[in-house]
Amino acid sequence: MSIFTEPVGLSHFLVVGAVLFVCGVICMATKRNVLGVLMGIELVLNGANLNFVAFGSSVLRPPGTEGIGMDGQMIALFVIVLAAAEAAVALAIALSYYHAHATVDVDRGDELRG
Amino acid sequence: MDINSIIPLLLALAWLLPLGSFALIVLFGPRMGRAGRYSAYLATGAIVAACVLSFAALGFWLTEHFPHAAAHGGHGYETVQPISGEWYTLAEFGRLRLTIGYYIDALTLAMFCMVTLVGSCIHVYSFGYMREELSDVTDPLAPLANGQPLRRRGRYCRFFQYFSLFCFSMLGLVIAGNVAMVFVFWELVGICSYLLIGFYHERRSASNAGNKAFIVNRVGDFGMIIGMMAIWTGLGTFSFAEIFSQVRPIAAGYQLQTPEGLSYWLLVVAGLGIFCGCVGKSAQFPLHVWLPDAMEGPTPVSALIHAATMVAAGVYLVGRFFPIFTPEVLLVIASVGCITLFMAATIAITATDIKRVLAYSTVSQLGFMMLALGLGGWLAGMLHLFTHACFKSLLFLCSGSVIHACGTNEMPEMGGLRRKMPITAITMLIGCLAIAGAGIPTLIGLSGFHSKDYIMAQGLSFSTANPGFGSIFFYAALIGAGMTSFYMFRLWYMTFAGRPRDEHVHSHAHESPLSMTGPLMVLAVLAVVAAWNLPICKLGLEPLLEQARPVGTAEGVAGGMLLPNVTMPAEHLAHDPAAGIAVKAEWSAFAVALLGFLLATAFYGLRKLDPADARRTFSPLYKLFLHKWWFDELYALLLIRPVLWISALVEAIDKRVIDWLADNSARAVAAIARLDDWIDRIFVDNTVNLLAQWTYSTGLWLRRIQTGNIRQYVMWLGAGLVGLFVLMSLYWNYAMAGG
Amino acid sequence: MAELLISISTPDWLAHTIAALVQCGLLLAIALCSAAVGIWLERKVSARIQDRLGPTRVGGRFGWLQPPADGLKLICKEDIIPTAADHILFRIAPYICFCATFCVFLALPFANGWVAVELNAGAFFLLAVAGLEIFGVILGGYASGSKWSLYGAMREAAQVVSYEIPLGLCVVVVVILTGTMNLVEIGNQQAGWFFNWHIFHDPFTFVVFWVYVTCAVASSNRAPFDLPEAESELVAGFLTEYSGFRWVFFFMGEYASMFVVSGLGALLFLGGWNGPIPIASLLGLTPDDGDVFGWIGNLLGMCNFIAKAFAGMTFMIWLRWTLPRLRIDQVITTCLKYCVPIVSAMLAGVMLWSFFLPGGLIAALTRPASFPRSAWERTDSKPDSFPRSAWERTDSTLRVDGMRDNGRVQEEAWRRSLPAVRSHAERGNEGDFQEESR
Amino acid sequence: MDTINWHSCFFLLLAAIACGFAVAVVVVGDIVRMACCLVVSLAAVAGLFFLAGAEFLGAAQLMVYVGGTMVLLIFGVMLTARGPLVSMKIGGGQWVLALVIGVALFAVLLQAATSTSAWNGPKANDQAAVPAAAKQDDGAAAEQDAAGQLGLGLLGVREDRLHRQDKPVLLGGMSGYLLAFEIISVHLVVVLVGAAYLARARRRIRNPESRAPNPESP
Repeated sequence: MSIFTEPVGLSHFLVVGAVLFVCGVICMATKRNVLGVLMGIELVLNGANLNFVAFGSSVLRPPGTEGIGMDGQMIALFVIVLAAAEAAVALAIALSYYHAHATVDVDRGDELRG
Repeated sequence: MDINSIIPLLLALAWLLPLGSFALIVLFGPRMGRAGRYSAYLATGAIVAACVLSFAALGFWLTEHFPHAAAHGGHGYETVQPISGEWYTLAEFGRLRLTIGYYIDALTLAMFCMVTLVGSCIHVYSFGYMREELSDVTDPLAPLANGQPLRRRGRYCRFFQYFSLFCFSMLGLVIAGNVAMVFVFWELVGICSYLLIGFYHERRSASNAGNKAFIVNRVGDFGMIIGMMAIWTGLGTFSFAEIFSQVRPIAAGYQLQTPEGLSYWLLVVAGLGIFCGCVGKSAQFPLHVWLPDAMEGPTPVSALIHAATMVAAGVYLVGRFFPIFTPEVLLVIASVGCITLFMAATIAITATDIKRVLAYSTVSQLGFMMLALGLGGWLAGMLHLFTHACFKSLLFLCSGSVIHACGTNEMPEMGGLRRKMPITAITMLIGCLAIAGAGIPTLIGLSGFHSKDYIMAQGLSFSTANPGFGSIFFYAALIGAGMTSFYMFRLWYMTFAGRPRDEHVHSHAHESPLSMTGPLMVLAVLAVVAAWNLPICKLGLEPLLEQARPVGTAEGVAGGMLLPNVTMPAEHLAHDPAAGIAVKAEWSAFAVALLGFLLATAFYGLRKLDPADARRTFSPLYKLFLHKWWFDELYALLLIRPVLWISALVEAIDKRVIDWLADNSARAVAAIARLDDWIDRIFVDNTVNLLAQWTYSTGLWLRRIQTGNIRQYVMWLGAGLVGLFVLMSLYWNYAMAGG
Repeated sequence: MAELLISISTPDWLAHTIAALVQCGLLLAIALCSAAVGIWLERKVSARIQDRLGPTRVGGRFGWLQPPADGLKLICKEDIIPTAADHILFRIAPYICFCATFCVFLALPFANGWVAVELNAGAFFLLAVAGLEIFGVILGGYASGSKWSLYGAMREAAQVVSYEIPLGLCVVVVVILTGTMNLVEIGNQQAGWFFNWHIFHDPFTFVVFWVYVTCAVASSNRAPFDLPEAESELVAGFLTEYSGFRWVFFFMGEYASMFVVSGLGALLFLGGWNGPIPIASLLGLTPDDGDVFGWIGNLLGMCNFIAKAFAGMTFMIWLRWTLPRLRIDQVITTCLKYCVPIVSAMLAGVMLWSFFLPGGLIAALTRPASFPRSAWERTDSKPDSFPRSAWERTDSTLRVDGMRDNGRVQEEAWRRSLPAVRSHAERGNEGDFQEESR
Repeated sequence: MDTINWHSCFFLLLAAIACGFAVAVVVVGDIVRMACCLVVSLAAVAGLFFLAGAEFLGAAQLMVYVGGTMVLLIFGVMLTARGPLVSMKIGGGQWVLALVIGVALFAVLLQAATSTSAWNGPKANDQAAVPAAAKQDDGAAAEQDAAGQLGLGLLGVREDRLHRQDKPVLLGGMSGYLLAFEIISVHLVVVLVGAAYLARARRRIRNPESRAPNPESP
């Protein structure tokens, strides 16, 4: 009855997704570099994506239960595409930020503070 | 193509050509030659082309419907079914359809020919008459404030522009296939009349006359609208063909009957309403007052509009609507016509302004037509309409020629002009003879002779059919005819015969140019022959019009609800040789005309009698006639003064009461406003300021949350997420998700 | 193999591990051999082009063993890491590069069914993994701490990212043609004579093939697109600071990727293991004729495939020593202004072609005129058994079909209605159709 | 001894790589190393996709994320990390705060992930174990067509819902993502244009006298 002999279930994937998600959040919270924050976002998106795929997968479910089917992969696909788009825009913003502040430190960009 | 499609096409072309001319002159008129002189050619070309087209249409008509004397019964001619249809539907409101349609019968064709022919003559005449408008004009009759005469630019092209518009409107009125369209063009000719009366609008009298004509016509139009509404209410249609077929159905043998939904009284109201419009347009009593004033316009205008065509439109419409008139309405028409013809004739006797004499003569002749129609003489009225158009336009143009030569309208300043202006004198003499009805009884005469004889015969026939009151109409007409003869020859004698009374005027007088005398001669010929039939084929105006006689009216009308004893005799009865009515009527008419002529000759030609004596002898009557029966004064007293009084009263109320109220309420408002201002400043402002301060301080406090630090936000986000999860795990269950 | 080991009482986990390692070893051998042969080929061909002899001594007459000798020499060289370098990344970069290339071999079939992992999205996977190679290059260029390296890496990144677009489109063309991304399937669809190859499928694919060649050369950084290591400008580009064994990894990665793109081109356009002449089936060496004969036939096919791949490599080498290097702007212009529009137009053309002339030009010309031309009516064995479109489906057909094959056939009916997915659907039910035709 | 479930083994391996390198991304300070770790982590996630039967998605993950997105990221790194390296360390307090929040978040997520017993996977001693294995094969067969199904889904056709008759909307599997697909396509174009606009090289405004090219100055 070790993990090596048991088939993995949905929760295993969810736990991995949770780890990625939390890592992403911590990354966003602790990195002062714009690109670091961006990477955190990517991690968060991937964690969520993993959950979607896991929920949509028929391999991981007990028999007789119906998951979200193709929807999971479909949404994950959309997330990937949107993440790519988001990355492009975010990089462009980062470049602009760098042009404006001569740095990529997000803590320096607080002109809009109250 | 058969004539049922080709005739509407030709007439539509003839109708629209003047519109095109109008549009072109409006757009490019002043640029057509110096001072727009070529606009005259354009307008004239349009009307001449229309004339040609009209006659072509008439030719087509005759190829199909040549008038043959009816074999059976020996009287009258076959009535021909009119060509009616629609070109375009403007709008539909429920059952009501507003269309541009046509209703063409022999009457329409004859009107087209007449209007375009007379119009052509008058257009040509205007070349000469309006020449002075080509350059700057000094108008002594329109003084400026400093007493200097007005100088203004010539309005040559504007004149022809209005003429084209008028021709278009008149032809549209004639061709119209429904009442609504008639009404539209009715108003359009009214507008043209207004514009042309006020052609010299700097003259106060001219602008007043224009306004008067327009306003008086409104009174008549009001009645006409009532009539239209009655027709629409009762019959649900505006189309002539449908109206007539409903009021005089074939099933009833074309006898007048009230269809379902239309009570007899509504029919009476409809007839009276339509007639009311005709009263206004045709200047019948009591709305005749505008026509004499309308002589302020240029003389060609008077000839074309206020003698030959537009005022005849009222008669035309009565003739068109003849089938729906009940005996009561016909009697009203006859009475109005009778009063008008007599009254106008009396005024014409005393008038000295040459155009006013002719204007009252016109009113009187229109009265004749109305009388004939009212007495059931449809053909008589219509025939007189056409002959009158010919000789009255001739007379007006002649008078225009005289005025052009003399520079004045007053007959007492003229005299002895026949040597200076021989053509004008002769043509005018022909016109006078025609209007007076000269001819050899039972044989032949000028055009007026024939048409007037028809009227007289119908009057006599009526008095025979209705002994007693019926003879009033005949004798009134007879006296009117005599007076017509008298005042026309009085006019001719005063103008052309005798010695010149004013040397200055006489020395300046000269014969008019060919462009003016030419039309005179053409019209003179027309005035002679208009009522003649062609020798062999018996083709003439009379058989043609007989084709257009509304079905079912040839038998006469009798037995109205209100007047069961009145009979409008059938027209052919008057010409029954056995009864001898026609002969009697002809001889009596001839006799009174001759009497009038002799009296005029005695007074003014030979000067055996002194008019001043007659004036003194009949002083009250003379004053009555001279002041036009005090109609203007009566209207001033009855209508204008009360209106002025009421206006003054209203003004006083306005100033004393309403202004006072307004002032005081304004003061009160100001006082309340001051109070309000105080309250506002003390209470409201402070409250608002306090709130704003609270908001501001709260905002100041809250802005510290907005650190601008992204990482901090992310932490808040994560904390919030955790919080949400915790809350959900505590309180959430599946029921809350709606599952 | 794992079963074999289990049968001799090896523990289960060990058996599987050993089997996996053996397979890995095989693949690695192929990758390394292809690189080695590529290097040898490069030397010999360039020598011939430059009117030289090239290596002649090591390992006999043709210098067979020159590549291993080179490798030995490089391993013996001093391993230098610049002080300005990022040590960890500098070390990792060559491995990433080589691993990425090696991973490609996982999905590359050598003959019918001879593939390490038969992936359904094989073509896509192959493209994706091949794109990872540049990651190593970029890391290496950055980690070297040298501006030449960085420049080289930047150029590499710009170039490869740009050329992935037309390259992917070229693959998409073939995918549309075949209706599958499974590379084995793609290869099998070109079985038979050479006119079954996709390059001869229609004029558009012919053009696409040459675009593919261009893009393949560019994405493997070969001359005339070898800007990242342009020795006349950047010393040696991203390789400047590398030496010894790490350098070998980059180098082998490059040659392995050459082999991969050539193989992929052969697979997509040149029939893969199906020769110009179907020798295997003519000789009766198909899987139907028995396992052993099938195996021999596959072996022949593998030789065929590898020959084609090396022919492609030879062509690339030939190009390198023939054409001068392009400027970076010319490189990007070639990609974005020529390759992408051309291949897009060809994509549209192929779509129209496969819709209107599904049987090919000759079939279209020789087909009786009355034969329906619509794509979905083409090879339908039972034209009336399935409704033409999904929207016309009735419940009765659903029920009947559902009873037949547990809902599978009803999906077939559905797919049939869309020409684009029809062939894709047929593949899944090939067996059924064969049975029906018998 | 039970047979080794290789699926689980590979899952563990890949999950360990993914999680480990994700943690490394958080811990490592250098931006390029972070990117490297991220790439490895994402590649491992792609592997997990493969394990979950989503081959196409895994390939897409590799291609788009690991290929495209990371290249873009590295571009950013190259372009922005030119200046003198400024220390971007943050204080320990903030670290602690972030960790506290992260751990709390992880705790709740973990609780949510493991709380549902049905999610724990098919157990070996379960009655349904054998059917589960069969199901797994079935699933594999079904997943063979994942790419095709995805493509049809993007065109608006849900193949896996063909048998669903319970809801009229789902009847015939017409519950796909055609509209979303179109929107995302347009979105991508807009984003690319917008990104190019944002990142365009801005022309520095110079003084008018210095604008004229000076041949003497280098």
